[in-house]
Order: sequence, then structure tokens, then C-alpha cells
Amino acid sequence: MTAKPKIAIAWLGSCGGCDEAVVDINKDILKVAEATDIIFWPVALDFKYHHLEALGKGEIALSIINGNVRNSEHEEVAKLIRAKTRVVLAFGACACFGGTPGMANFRSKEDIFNWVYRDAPTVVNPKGNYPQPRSQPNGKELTLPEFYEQVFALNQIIDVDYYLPGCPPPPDLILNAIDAFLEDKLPPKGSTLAPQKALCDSCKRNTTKPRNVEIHDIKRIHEVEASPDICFLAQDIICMGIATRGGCGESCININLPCRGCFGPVEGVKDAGAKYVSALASMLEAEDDKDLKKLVDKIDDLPGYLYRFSLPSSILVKKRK
Amino acid sequence: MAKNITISPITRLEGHGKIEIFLDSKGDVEDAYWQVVELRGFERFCLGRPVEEMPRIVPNICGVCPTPHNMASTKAVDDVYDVEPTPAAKLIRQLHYNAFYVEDHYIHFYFLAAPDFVLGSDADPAIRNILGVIGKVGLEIGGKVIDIRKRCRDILRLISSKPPHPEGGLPGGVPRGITEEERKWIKKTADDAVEFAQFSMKLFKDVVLGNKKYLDLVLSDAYNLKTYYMGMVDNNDKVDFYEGNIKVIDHRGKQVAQFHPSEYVDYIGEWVEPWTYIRLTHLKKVGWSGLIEGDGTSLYRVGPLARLNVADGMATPLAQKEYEEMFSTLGGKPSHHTLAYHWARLIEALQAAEDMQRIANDPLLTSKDIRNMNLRLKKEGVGCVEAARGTLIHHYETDDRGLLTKANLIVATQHNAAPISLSVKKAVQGFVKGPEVKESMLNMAEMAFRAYDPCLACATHALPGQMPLTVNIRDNSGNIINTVSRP
Amino acid sequence: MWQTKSSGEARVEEAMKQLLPPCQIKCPINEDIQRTNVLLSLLPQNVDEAKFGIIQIGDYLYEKNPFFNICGYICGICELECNYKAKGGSIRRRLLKRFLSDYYSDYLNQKEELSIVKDKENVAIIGGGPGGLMCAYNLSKKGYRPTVFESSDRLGGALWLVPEYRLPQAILKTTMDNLIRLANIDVKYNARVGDGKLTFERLRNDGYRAIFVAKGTPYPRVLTFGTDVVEGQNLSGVMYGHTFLYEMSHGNLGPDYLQEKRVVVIGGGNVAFDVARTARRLGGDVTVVALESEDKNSKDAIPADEEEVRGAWEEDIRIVPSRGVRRIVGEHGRFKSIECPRCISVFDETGFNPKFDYDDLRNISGDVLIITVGQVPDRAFLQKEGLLDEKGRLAVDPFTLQSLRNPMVFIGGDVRRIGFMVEAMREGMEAAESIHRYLRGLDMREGRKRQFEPFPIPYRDTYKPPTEVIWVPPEKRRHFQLFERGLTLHEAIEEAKRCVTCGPCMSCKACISIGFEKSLYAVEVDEQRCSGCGICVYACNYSSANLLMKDGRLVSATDMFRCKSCGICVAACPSGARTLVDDNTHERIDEVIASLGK
Amino acid sequence: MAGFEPKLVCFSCKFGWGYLGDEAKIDSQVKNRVPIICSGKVDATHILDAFKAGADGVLILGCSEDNCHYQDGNLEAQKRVYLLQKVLAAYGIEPERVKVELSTDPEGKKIAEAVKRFSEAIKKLGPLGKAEVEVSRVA
Repeated sequence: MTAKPKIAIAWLGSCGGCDEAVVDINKDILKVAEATDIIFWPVALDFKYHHLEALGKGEIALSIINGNVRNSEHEEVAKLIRAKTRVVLAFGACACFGGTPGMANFRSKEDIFNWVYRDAPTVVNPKGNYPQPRSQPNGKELTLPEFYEQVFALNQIIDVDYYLPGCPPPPDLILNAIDAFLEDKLPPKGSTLAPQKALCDSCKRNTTKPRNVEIHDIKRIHEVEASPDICFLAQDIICMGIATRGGCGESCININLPCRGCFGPVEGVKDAGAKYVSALASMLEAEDDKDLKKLVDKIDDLPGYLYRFSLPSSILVKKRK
Repeated sequence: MAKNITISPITRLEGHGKIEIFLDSKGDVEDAYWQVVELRGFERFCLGRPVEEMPRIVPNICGVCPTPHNMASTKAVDDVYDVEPTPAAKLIRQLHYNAFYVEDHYIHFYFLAAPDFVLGSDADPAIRNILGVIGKVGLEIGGKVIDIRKRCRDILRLISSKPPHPEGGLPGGVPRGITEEERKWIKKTADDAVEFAQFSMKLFKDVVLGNKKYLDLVLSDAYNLKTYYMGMVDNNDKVDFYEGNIKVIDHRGKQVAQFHPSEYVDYIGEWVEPWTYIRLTHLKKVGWSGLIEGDGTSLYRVGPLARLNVADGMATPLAQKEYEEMFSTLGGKPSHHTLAYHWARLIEALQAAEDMQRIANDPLLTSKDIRNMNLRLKKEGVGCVEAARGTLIHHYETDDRGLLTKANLIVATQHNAAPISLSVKKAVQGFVKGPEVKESMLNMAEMAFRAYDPCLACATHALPGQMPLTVNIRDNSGNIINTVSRP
Repeated sequence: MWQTKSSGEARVEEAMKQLLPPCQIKCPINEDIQRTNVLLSLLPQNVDEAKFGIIQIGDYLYEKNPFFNICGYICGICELECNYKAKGGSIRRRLLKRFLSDYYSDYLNQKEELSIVKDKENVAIIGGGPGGLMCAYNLSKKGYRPTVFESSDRLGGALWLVPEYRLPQAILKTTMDNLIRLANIDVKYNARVGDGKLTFERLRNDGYRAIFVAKGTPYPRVLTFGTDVVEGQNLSGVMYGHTFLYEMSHGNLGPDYLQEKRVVVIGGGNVAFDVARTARRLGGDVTVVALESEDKNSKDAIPADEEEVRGAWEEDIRIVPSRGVRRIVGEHGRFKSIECPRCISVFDETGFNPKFDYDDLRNISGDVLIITVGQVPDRAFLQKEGLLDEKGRLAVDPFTLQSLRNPMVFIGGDVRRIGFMVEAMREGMEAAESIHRYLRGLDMREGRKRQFEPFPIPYRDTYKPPTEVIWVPPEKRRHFQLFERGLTLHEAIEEAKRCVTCGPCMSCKACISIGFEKSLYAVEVDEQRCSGCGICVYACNYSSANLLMKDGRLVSATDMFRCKSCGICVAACPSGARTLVDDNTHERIDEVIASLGK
Repeated sequence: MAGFEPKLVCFSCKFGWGYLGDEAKIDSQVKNRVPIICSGKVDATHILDAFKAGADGVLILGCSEDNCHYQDGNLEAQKRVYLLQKVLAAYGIEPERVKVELSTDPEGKKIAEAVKRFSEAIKKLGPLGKAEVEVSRVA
């Protein structure tokens, strides 16, 4: 029996990119493998769910869970793991805030099903079949998990101890988190294991910002050949960096694309979208009310920018019926 | 005894894909279903988004093969804005794409396929993994795999931000160019990739083809499935991952269709079944004929073997040689041997590496002319690439502000979903006799679908790469009489 | 209705160093212009309801400036530096104060006397003009017993020389009468210190422990050309503007005094124009001959206010610029004409040193000549009391106003340097402070010097045009009624609303004095959260939020001198890094939101 | 929508609204009023919080144009609300449920009317739909 701490790496409603990200810490993964006992990691290693079930309460020292909760199966897995785990780390934007698939909260389950199984141009569905939790193709009973009305962030389903945002989280922060765990240097429960400040703090374009940014016209990324040095806002391009937690290493800024907010709100802010609205307002410049309305109308799909990664954890959570 | 085995929450919990096997009264396999249990609905919640943002959103469909989604989306947006990327931009995209192919194909081969062949399908699951492979053929291989993956992903990072979530790609080009400084190390990576590709090729031949037992397995009927094949070819009818026409042949090798991706709606249908969240693609013109093979089937397969089956050859010299050798060994085209997907995958990886080399040496690569700003919103566009696992199609429609009003996505694992179900059924029929099932038999069954490298993340969003799997074996009254699980 | 308090939190403390709006810096007594503008802007539109507030504002101003209602007629110095000048026109502060005056002057008669314990020394103040009275007022408030020795039979000094069409004598009289009543100031009229036995010696013996000399400039300056006195100033028909206005103020000149007369006025200052416009109203056909140029932008420009020149011009007064007067020609002992060479330059590096072109001579003839080239102090008196130095200049410390010859004597106002009324008031204030320090044995200088920094105009989308000032049409101005219409309540509120409150809150605190806010909340920046994104900088209209480089990273900071605690940056900060210390608004919001659930 | 009494939150600028009136009297007429020194101090977060807590509408009373004591706080509020309205629409919340009214009313006589008018408009829209759905508990 090993004295090494047991670790589980699990996914729920996830694209697998978070697991790729763990693999991307490359050789350091071996270091982790040495220091810990990875008992559960579907993407890389053999495992048995019933092994998991067989474990005692809180026997797993650390569970790294990525993905959001979209169906009954996700919920069950999440709750099972929580029961067996001492420290749960919500890993990646989906687990922390709901992630891009969380944008589905702007739509209903029905709306999604109708398109996917009925209206999409390539669908051939004369029988009007929709996937069912229970079905009997030629008499054989088959079951499927139940698809929920909305996407949930992990902490809306189970108690979460720590957060590591990003789509996916970058290698250096992953290592820091694991080291902090191994060296028993974890901050207070509920902490986010990433810098507290917004992206601007570390963005090299921040110092090139003019003293006063006035936005008279909103440009979309395909409309301009953006300068690789100047703050995107100063180029009239929506960049979520001012309201987004830093720590990503400006990976998008470095390829000359504006931030879309995968690190979620900064420390102490509950809804980055709302704060962004208040901030953006003070940059908009218009002659009169009419021009102002025009300018605002020119901002296409503002909600899609504000909540690209965090709709389920936003103040208003989802579309009203 | 058997009768009182019931469905416990645990077994229902297992995995995101599962196989249900039904035995007849004699205890032989009567029926088998491979189920996909998830859905995300990207096609829906992306509506209203500015279309040029799509290449930044769709990579979340799959974190294992995000690059093809990013690329297909970028090409669809090109089409929506009726614009061609500048030559330099196209090179950068292709470099990006080939680098992805190399690392993705090798991850699959070494992490998922090799264990079965290097260690044997009947080896203890505890060692039947990459670590076992390393133990058998030597540590430096593990090092090499990790190294080549890392360096290919460095190229991805340079061009498109985070490898698991590429963000690059703008209508008519790319947001960032390549410098001469960067070309230096890109070139080195490309050279080493070609070398590694040849090495892997040799390893495969030594371990698999050199081993009669495996070769028989590859050629056995249990791993043989007669379907149509679909894949993209260039103007010379050679395999092309980035662009070209979609070609379809029947199981006898006869071309039944060749069409521009934008016409996919006329050729591809998606059938809906209540027992799976995945839509089962088939040839529309043939019409859904259920889960059957051979004459009368409407099913087609995609991915490495399919691509090589439909194409007249490879686009690069070294790969071409391997192509010829493979088909002569398998006894001509098309080949229906499911396990040959692994071989085809290695040949494709070689072509991708060779192509990286070509691009790395192209003077145009470092041109500053990376954006074609001559955009004209035509409000509809289709983008198609060959993803590692098969043909990938993104189809968008927008309003006159370029906001998405319609999105239709057809992804590789969807094409293969029905064939996988069939392959699995055949495999279990071949190896599973009666209620007593050995783990090794089960693995034989699993090898059938693992060959496709089915990425459920793509298909539904659920899981990447290898799937944890439950197999429930039920008697003719539907009671579970045995449940065997493996990831 | 709000009630302004000038106590506690709401008091504007006289900080050693402070930023002020430019208008308050320009004002010699640094009146709380911004604060009272804000209070004005919050008056009810209904006169009866507004009165209460108007009186409150008046009382507040009166504390510092018992002459503010007079300033409302004749002093607009602050408007010269108003930031709004460049944005369409200065805030019409003078008219705002005149508006207050319209109500406050009547109220003065009911105003209760200041309750002061007068337990300190007697102080003699020589001269009952603005300087002397300001000194007396401030000494009174400090508990001294001032006695004003006024040579004439009325208080106000040179203010009486301001023609009635600009400053009604009634206003002047009420102000003076009530001032001595309220501050309980002892006045001795017709008491010419320096005449006969009434000397400093005598004052000292009578128990006066300090003396403030504010005798002003009782005598006109005689006309000189180069170094020589111009001949013929004794001809009949020749008089001095100073005398003319003095007689006028005593009602000794009938309405037709100059009927059919051609009047020539020599001088280019405000007084010369008062003289000219008064002469015009007495029926004269008036010509002003000024040494200075008509070019407003020239260094040699006519010194009188533009409004004065414009007024004169409207009233058909001829203005002959750039002419010196070399000779006064008489005939049969009567004034006939003056001989005027063209002045080509007035000032040079040495100062006042006019140059003339003698080939360009012009004779201007008339019936009456009024010389208005300035006034001079009573040098004989100063001489006799030994207040002059060997070179014959006043020996006085310009900062403390203490005589260098006689420590118990302090000198200020026009007698020291001719200036505006409010400048004399300032000297009265300073003298009072000096006398207090002198008699209490305190350091004469410590902590008195103040540096003021001007303040830029806040940013806003649109700036508003000033309220139009309405003058009675020229043809209807042939009388001594006010020719300028005051502001209505509505106009006053609108004009006050224009004020963009350039100054920092700590020199205003209007919002606190009327209970809008509990205090001036400091904006606190949490540097653990601030990313230096700069949104606060764009949001702030007062250049209060700014970015600093701290070990390679930008963080924002707030300049509390400039901050208005409006909270706009707090709402705008996308990192929630900014908070208003002690502000409980968010608690109120949380309360309300919590109550919704119920 | 018979008997539906909308729950409203009202922010009112102290420099523009009711500073001459009787605070207590105004509060007795208008529930859930937050007097605020400048409408520019209202953060979009406050408005979303109000909706989450069950408000059917949010009304912001700011100074009349060009009369903001803090230069342009009222326009700031206006801008925020225009932006926020686009966001609310995506949540299925009618943009009309948040409104900025720029005017001056020293006596605070118009506050009650303004709220009344707003309340009528909200009544037509009906109550705000609920958001959260219960996660189905699995046996």
C-alpha cells in the first residue's frame, strides 16, 4: 500500500482539451506520476469506475475535474468523485464557469434538439426520432443519460475547493497548482490558483496605450489589420482583457488576436460581463444620443463576447423562459 | 445466478460510450449496439455569433483534434467572405495543419494502438499502455514520441495560441506571420519529424508485419467490413488533408461520386436513432438501409484507410512508396481490413511530415503579406478538411452583418459511428461465444473500434481519444448476465 | 429644503497648500466662489421658497466678506480667470452676487449682531474705506475693540466716488451702517488724524495699542508732461475727476450741470470713464483723451475695463486714444483747448516712460476740462508721522504691512498701493491678522504664506453659453439709475449650474454642507487587484485618476485634491479595484435588493 | 396579468431629484429607492443583481442632459444602460425593463409619477420569468 497521495483526473462535459493540457506539461507529468498515485485518468490510463466506487469517503487526496455539467451522468460522476475526495480542483473554463458550451444557456434544450435531430439540412428522420433516456430498438432495452435544460458550472452541482481557469489552463499554472498541493502550500479554500489581476497587468500592449482611449466606432477582428503592438481597445477592437483574469501568458495577444475571456472574472468580481459593460461605457464617445445608440447597435453580439466562457456562472445564469 | 445481476448506478455511470451485447437463447451474439451518450449543440448556441469568431469557438468541440475544427471553420469563413487566403497565409495554415497531423497520428499510434501490437492484445491491461510499450521497445522511443509531440505543438502554439484550443485563422489569412528566426527551428522540427516518421514506419513493419499472428489478425474476417469509403483528394487524385474534392468509392473500388464540399448536402444524410445522441451519416442517394455491410449498405467509412482507399496515391514521394507497399501486402484496393487503419495512419503521418519540410523551405513562408482584406460578405460558406479521423465539414450561413444564422457540422466520428457499431458486432460475434467472456476477448472487440480512433468529443463533444467502455452482456430477455468494463 | 451648515465636516479649512479653482485664486480674499455657486444652483425656482436659501448663502459669504453685496455691483475680478472664459464666457459671478445682494441687502437690517466677547486691546483704524473697515471687522471678530477715524461724515471712502448708475448709494449706505452695527465697530466721523492734536502720540496715550493706516488717496494727481507740471490747471473750467465725482456723490451737481458743454476728460483708467459717463449724464458732450492705445491687446492698451469703454462708446462719448497733453491753452483765464502730441509708446523696459511724435499734434478744444490721471496719498501726514524712508517712500513690510519705522503702526490699502476695492479689503484682512499677531506676541510671518495651484477645467461633452447680460439701451441711460439689469432667480440658478466646479471638493464641500454626502469619500485603489488598464483614467472627468509605473507594472492612483468622490471610476473599474472609503451607498443597494426577495 | 404589482428598484440622483423635497414623504410613495450622488455611480452589476433578486424592472433617474454636477455621469449611466439592454435581450429580458430618465425634479414631486409610469409599462410586460431549473436528482 503506497503512502503517496491518490489523485484522480476526471472529465465531465468537456472537450478533452484540459486533459491534453495536462499531458502538455510534458516530462513533468512523470514527476507528478512519481510523487502521486494517479488512480483514475480516463484519457491516459486504464481505470475502473467501480474501483472509484470501492474507495472510502475522502480517500482521494485530490480530484482534478474538467468539463461542465450538462447531463445526469455528469452530475452522478461529479457527486461520486466529490464523495471520495478531500480536495476538488475545478480545472479549466468549463468546470470553473461553464465554458463555451455554456453559451447554450442562451437557448433551450428543445431548441437544440429540434435543430440537431429535425431541422439540420442533412438530417434524415422520417420517424421523428429523438434520443430518449430509455428506448427499445427491436425489443432491446437501451438507456441514455438525461440531457439537462441548461449547462452548470461545477460549483453549482458540488462543493469546489479550488479553481484553475483557462481554456485550457496553461502548463505553468498547472504545475504551480500541483506543486502547491504536493508541498501542502494551497491557499485558503475557494481560491483561484492564478494571478488576481486582469490581463492588462502583464499585457505588453498596456504600456503603449494612449492616456485616453475613446471609442467612436467598433471594429471586428476581420475588418482591420490590427497593429501587433497597440492595445486592441485603442484600435476600437473589443478585447476582454481589462475584465479577464491574467495568467494565460497572453497567448492570444501574442498571435495578434484580442482576449475573449477564458480566464473568467478577476478576483472579487462575480460577473465580468457586467463590469465590462460599465467599463466599456466610459470609453464610448458619441456626439449625441442618436449617435450613441448607433454606436452601441454597431457592437454585434455583445453578449457573445461578454459571456463566451462564463454564461452559466454569470449573475443571470441563463435565458428566461 | 446470472438472472439477478441488475443495473447498478455504477455500471450506468461508466464511460461516455457503451456497448450493449444481446445474446440469443443459444448464448450467441444476436445483436450489439455502440452508443454515444452525449450532445452539446454547438450548431445551436453559435447562432448570433460574428462568423469570424467561429474559428475561435469551434475548437471547443474537441480538445484532442481542435485544429481541424479551427481550420474547417476558418475555411468556411473564407467562403462566407468570398475570399482566398494569401499564398503566405495558406502556407502558414498548412504548416499548422501538418504539424497537428504528425503529433495527433503518433499519439494515437503509440498511446492507443501500439500497446495491442507491441505487447499483444491478450497482455495484462495493467501493462497494456504506453508505459508498457516503452518498457518493451526501450525508453528512448517514449522520449522521442514526447519530444516530437512537444515540438510540433510548439509550432501550433506559435501560429495559433494554445494547442488544445487554437485561436488563429481570419477570413483571407492568418493574424500573425512567421519570421526568419522562427523558420530556423521550424525547419529543424520538420526534418526530425520526417526522420521519426520513417523510424515509426519501420517499427510497425518489424513488430506487426514481422509477426504472422498479428498479420493474420489484421487480415481476419472479424476485422473486415465492406462499406463505401469517403475522403478528400487533390487535383491529381492524391491524398490531401487541407483542400480538394470529396471522393466516394463503393466496396469494390468503383468511384460513385466526386463532389465539391459545398455540395455535401446532396450526398450525405444523417439518420437519427433514439438509442444514441450521435446522428448516423449515410449516403443520401442510396438511402438509409440500417446497420448492414456489403451490397445494399448505405454506410461509408472515413479516416486514414478510407482516404488511402479513395485516393490514387500519396502527395509526397516517401509516403507514396509506403502506400504502394501497403496495398500490395493487403491484396489490392480497396482494403476493408479495419486494423489497416493503423498502417494507413502511419503513412499519412509521413506525408504530413514531408509536407512540413516542403513548407519550411518555401521562401514565401516568411512573407508579411498574410491578410487578404478584399472581403465580400456572401452570407454562406462551407469549409471542409480531412481531420485526422476523417472528413470534417463546417457549413455556415449569416445575416448581412455576418452574424451566424445557421450552422451545420458533420464530423469524422459521425461518419464512422454506424460502421463502428457494425465492426464491434462482427468482432464480438467472432470472439465472444456464450456468457463467459474473458477480458482479452473483450479487448479484441474493443480493438475493432479503437482502430477508428473514434473521437466522441468531436461527434458529440463527449470524450477524446480512447473511450472508457462498458460492455453489458444480456440474455435474450434483456437481463444483464455479465458486465465487463475496460477504459 | 436643504440647510447649509458651515460647521464641522462642512467647514472649508484654510489648508496651507491647496488647489483652488482659478476664480478663487484670482479673488484677493479667495472667496468660496465654487461652493456658493453650487448652493445657488440648488435653489428652488420659486422666489418665496428660495429666499431662505439665499439668506443662508449670504450669511455664509458675509462671514468672510461683509462687502459681498457691493462686490456684486462693482467687482468681477474672479471672472477674469474663470476657466469657462475659454469655453464661451466666464461664469457671471459678479451678477450672481448682485442677485444675492438684491435680497440680502434688505435682510441686512434684520440680521442679528455677531455675538463677540470684546476683551482685547483697542486698535485705531485711520480711514473708513473698504481696507479700514475690513480690518476693523476682522479685529472685531477676534475680540479687539477697533475705532475707525473717518475724516469725512460717511463710511465707504472711495466707494462713494463710484457713480450711482453702477452702485446705488442706498446699497453702499446699508452695507456700511449694518457692518458697524453687526460687528459693533466704534466710528469717529470728521476725525482727521494728522490734523492738530490728533496724532499717533495722542492715540497711543488714549490707549490704542495698534494703528492701521488706511487713509487711501484723498488728493488728485496733477497733470504732468515729462517731468514738468503742465501749465493752466488753475484756469477756470479746469477740474479734477476725483473732485468732480466727490461733489457728484454729495449731490452738489445739478442734472443740467454740464448741459450744452463740451467736456474734455483726460485719462484712460476706470475712474476717467466714470467721470466721462457721469459728465455725459449731466448733459455734457464728452471727449476722453487717453495716453494709451485703443488696441486692447497692446501693452499700452487703455487700462479701463472693456465694459467701461464699451459703455462710454455706446453713450456717444468720443474716445481719442494715444494722445498726451503737452499744454492747456486758456483764453481770458478760461480753459480753451489742449495740445496733444501723438503718443507712440507708453511703457518701455524702465516702466512708464511715454514717447511722443511732436510732428503729429492735435488740438482739442472744449468748455470744461476734467483731469483724471490718478490720485495721491496724504504725503504730508505720512511725513509728519515719520512713516516714509529717506527716499520718501513708505517704509512698510509689504507682507505683514507693518511699518518699518513704528512697530505699532500698520499701513494698507490705496495709501500703500492703488488697487481695486477687494485688494484694499485683502490688505485690511492681512493688517488685522498682523495686528493680532503683533499684540499677542506671535510670529508675524509663520504659516501665512499660501501657495495656490490653479485647477484645469473638467472635461465634459458640452459647455453652456453664459446668461445674457441686459443693459438699458444707451438712449435710455441719461440718468443715474442702474443701467444693468440684475439676474432673475431662474437666470441665477441656470448661471450657477454652468459652473463646472473646477476646484477640489476639500475647498468646497457644498454637498456635505447640505447633507448630500457624509464626507468626502477617499477613493482607495487596491493594488493587489488594479491591473493598470486605465479605464478609471478615461472615466474620470477631473484628471484625478491616473496611472503610475510601479516596478515595471502600471497601477492606478487617485489625486484626492482633484477627486470629487463621484464614484464613476468605482463603477467603471472592471477589476473592482476601486472603492469609496466610508461610502455606504452599496449597503443601501444591497438592502433594497435583499428586500425584493420578501 | 391581473393583480400583478411589479417589483421595481429606483436609483435617483441626489443633485437632480428630490433634494428640496421631504425625503420621508418621497420614500413613503416610492419603495426601493436608492438616492445616489450621481447616476454615473450605478454599476451594471447592481442592475443585474436586482433582476436576479426578482426585480421586474430597474429605473434610473439622472440629471437632465448637460446638468450633471459631475459633468457627464448621467450620460455614463445612459451608455451603460444602452449596452446592458443588448445583454438583457440575450437573457430573454425585455430591454424596456431597465430605463434611464434624465430630468430635474428638485422637489421630488415627479419621482412617484415616474415610477408609476414605469410600473405601468412593466405591468404590460408581466412578471420577469425565472431562470434556474432544478437539477434532476438521480436515484
